[in-house]
Amino acid sequence: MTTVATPGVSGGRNLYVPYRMRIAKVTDEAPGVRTFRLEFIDEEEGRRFSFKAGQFGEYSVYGEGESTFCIASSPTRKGYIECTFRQAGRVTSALADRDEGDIIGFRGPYGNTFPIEQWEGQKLLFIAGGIALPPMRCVIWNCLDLRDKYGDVTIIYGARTVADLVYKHELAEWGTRSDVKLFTTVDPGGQTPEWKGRVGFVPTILEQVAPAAKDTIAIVCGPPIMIKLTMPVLAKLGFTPEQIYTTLENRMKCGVGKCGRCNVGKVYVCKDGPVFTLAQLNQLPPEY
Amino acid sequence: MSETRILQKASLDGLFAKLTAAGRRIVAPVRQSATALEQCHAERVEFEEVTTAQKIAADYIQTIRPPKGALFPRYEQMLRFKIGGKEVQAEEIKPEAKPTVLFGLHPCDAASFATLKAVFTWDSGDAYFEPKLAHTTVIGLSCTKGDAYCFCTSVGGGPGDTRGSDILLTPLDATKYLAEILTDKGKAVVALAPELFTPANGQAAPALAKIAPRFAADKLSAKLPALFPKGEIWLEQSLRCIGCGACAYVCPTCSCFDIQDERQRYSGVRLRCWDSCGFGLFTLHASGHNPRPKQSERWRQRVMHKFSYQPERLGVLGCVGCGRCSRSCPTDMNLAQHVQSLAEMPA
Amino acid sequence: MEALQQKARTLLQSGAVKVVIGYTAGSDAERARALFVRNGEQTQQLIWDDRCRQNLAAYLIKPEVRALGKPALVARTATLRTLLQYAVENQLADEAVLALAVADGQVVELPNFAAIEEYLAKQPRGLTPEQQQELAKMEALPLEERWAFWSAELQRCVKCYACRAACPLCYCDRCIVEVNQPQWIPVASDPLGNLEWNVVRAMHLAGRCVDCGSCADACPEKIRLDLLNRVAAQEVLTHFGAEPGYSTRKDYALAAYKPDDKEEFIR
Amino acid sequence: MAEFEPKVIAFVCNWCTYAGADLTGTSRIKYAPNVRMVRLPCTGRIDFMLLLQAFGHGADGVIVSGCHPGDCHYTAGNFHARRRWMVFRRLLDFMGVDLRRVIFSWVSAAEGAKWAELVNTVVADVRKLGPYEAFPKRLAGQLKTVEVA
Repeated sequence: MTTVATPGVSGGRNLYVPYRMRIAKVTDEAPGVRTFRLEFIDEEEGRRFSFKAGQFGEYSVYGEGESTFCIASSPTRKGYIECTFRQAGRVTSALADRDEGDIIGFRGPYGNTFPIEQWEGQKLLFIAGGIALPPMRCVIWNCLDLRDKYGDVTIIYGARTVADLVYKHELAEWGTRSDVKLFTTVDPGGQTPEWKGRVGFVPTILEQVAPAAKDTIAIVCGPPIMIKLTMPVLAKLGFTPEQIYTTLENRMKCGVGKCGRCNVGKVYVCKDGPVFTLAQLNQLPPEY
Repeated sequence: MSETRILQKASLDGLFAKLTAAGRRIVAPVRQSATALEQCHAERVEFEEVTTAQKIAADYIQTIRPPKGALFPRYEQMLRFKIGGKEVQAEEIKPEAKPTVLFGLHPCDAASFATLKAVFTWDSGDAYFEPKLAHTTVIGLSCTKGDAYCFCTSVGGGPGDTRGSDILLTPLDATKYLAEILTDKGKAVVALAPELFTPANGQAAPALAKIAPRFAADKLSAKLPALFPKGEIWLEQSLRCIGCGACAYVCPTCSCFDIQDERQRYSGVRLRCWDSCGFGLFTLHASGHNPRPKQSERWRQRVMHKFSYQPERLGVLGCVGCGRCSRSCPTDMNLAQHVQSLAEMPA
Repeated sequence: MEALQQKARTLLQSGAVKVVIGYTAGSDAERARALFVRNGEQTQQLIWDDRCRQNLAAYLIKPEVRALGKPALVARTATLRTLLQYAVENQLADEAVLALAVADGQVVELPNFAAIEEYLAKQPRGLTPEQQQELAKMEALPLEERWAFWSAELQRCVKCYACRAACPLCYCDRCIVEVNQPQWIPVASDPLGNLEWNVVRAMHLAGRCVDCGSCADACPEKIRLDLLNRVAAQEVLTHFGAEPGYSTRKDYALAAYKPDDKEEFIR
Repeated sequence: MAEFEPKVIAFVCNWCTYAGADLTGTSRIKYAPNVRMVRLPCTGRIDFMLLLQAFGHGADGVIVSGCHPGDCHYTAGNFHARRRWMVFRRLLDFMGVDLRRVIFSWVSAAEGAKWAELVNTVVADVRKLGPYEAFPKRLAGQLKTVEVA
């Protein structure tokens, strides 16, 4: 776990002042879940901006507040960033009211990154549940855009119902690619008559797919209960805690290690995370 | 090495006049006058802007609110918005950083600025905190008395501790102070009125307050991680805690904050304001999940943050032993007692 | 004091209760603090004197305290009134708490709401002469001076919500200040936010407040919040004849009305 | 300087006062244009917080009006409201809020003339009182320096 210096504070820039972003595209992903494509209004700011897979930011609706999400697009796709959010509180409800062409704020990128350079030559196993695909989508596309650097890519993604699956077009694309093994699943009872994917909880499907642990990195994102039940399956398949990566999603206000609410023990999720290996998480108190 | 001088108490007005003439405001502890309902106020001393020494509470033990507001106000506007259809403008609000002399801070309060500085500058700067710190000069005042709640000597401080002060005044007798000029900011103050600071020749050591040490903070810091999993200790200590934010709001080093927007139809502001880890909502996720759902976990977070996490991550203790939290706690949660009992527990 | 300690010992030994919530000596000579007695040894720390002001009924809604098992609660008059008000508001089952009232060195066991009602019926009611004078003194001030007084008082409010946490009747899962769609009350402790918070607190307690004074005791800034509650309670008593906490009748004055309620201000 | 024009917010119930104000208009009775009406289902729904919000947003006076006692569309909403107003007024008065700026009334759907007269009187009274500068405003600005420490 390496703490990264916060960019965007040098040169006298007040880090609490967001970049002005224009919503270039709105995609409805699932009930209550939307994706925004955001473009920098100040092109110079956009050119200077860079981030890596796994980082997050503070998105703001002026007058309503800020909310924390990962950057869901890949750093290999230049000129924009994307975020995917579920409408839940005051800020996300206000975000959901915005349309294409509207201006919102963004500050970041904050936090550490998935060490994808270290993973080169390895096989990748992505396991995600529900609304936790967005942080993983960033790293999936990042690795797929550098496809020849990695071995087999396996994606296991589940949601409660067919409607709740996000990024349906991309799932379709991954499903047709010969260099990606995709397994989509929905919880029992969540399937429709047309559903061609699997039915069952993510840990069960993982057990059925049973990917080999050798030379493989597992990246797991999902609700706490899914993570809790997935970890033992991975252990059974032979994955060591060092081979397993996940992200923590604690409540944050500042994003830069000052406001004091995202810490897990002595670790600030905003500075030392959000990306952790299971080995690192095992060292932390269970307060997340 | 610091330089020592003598400053007559009668010279304070002269010093204040020079400071004011140099464009500095002076903030000092002032005993509050009784109001329409006299019995409502026991002795209250608060920091206030003053122009003369007359109103200053000479021998106060502690104010209710800490001086942290001078650097980190209880609310502070950060951005201003103009909202009109698709055209939304955000404009930065520059903090008011008026050259200020904080006069008469006790050594614990002066030391608290080091903790605040560590939090606000440990990794990246803070455009609202740093300008104020740069414009603030601290003239500390050693303590000649303390009370049962004071425990500065357990957390690396003391009634005559110089940390955080630019000048530290120690009462020698009823008429004069020993002035230790500690920093360049202190020297700048002396330079405004050099004639008031006379040479100190072999003055007797002043009598300071006696504050007996109750625990060793460094040993406690080393031990706390091992106590973390023992949930029953934290539960037992926090049974009477009612989860209000009083301790955090009166704490000179508590710096957790919330960022909130306020708006009217076509305008708005973004502000940050004090918050407390004792509140259940502090860490509540949008999903309803809460990493610290119980009050005992929040109490543990408070103690661990001050005595374990901050020393380890920032190199400073999150407590200066001023005792405000314990004086103000509605349920008499006495931090020093609790922490002392943790220190005395077998590891 | 000895009678109380003895009673606590007997209750715990017999298993009639699992915890006795009472008071013990606090950090200094003027303070008492809550004590959760779970064994005979701890009973010696129980005290009963004028320092014992905190309304301990507030702990009955704290999950960690609930988890300890059936409590006996050392209660002063306002605490007993709280228990009856809990009954009115469906927050407490009958016989879920054994109240212990201390009078003239004797401990009176009040095992149910009926016993509390009966006990309270014999206690003096209403404001003390000092409390009446306080209100009268404030109301005699000119409007501008009242405004100046309260503006200065509320200016000091830091919104730590100690008043809310200390109040046994502020038990909402989600308080109005935490409702943010829309944000009714500014989160920051600015002048408007402070005014709105303190008015809303007093209004939401009007007709329910049992005048325990815990809000004002809890306030780190020593703002006289109890006066706001008291003046609202006076209005409720004078015009609606209601005094909360003396019976289990569900008669919350602000959820009731009489067609002939008297007022002189509606045009 | 232009003469002070009071801003008065009127919270009215849908069934009586709003209809009454409608009648004022259809009867072509002229009244002060300083009033902004907010229509709610019933006076029983008019939370006291709305009144504070109005002042916080810059109102100089507030009118709350609904059906006469006994005429409530929902049977008893106005009776409940009346009790709350009584307590609320006492509390505000105790705190020094100027009650001459908070006016309660019953105006039925037939009382178009009464509505006009009420508004005219209130606007004239508030005009005499001047702007309500003492009441704290939303987004009012930073802490003053003396409050900082």
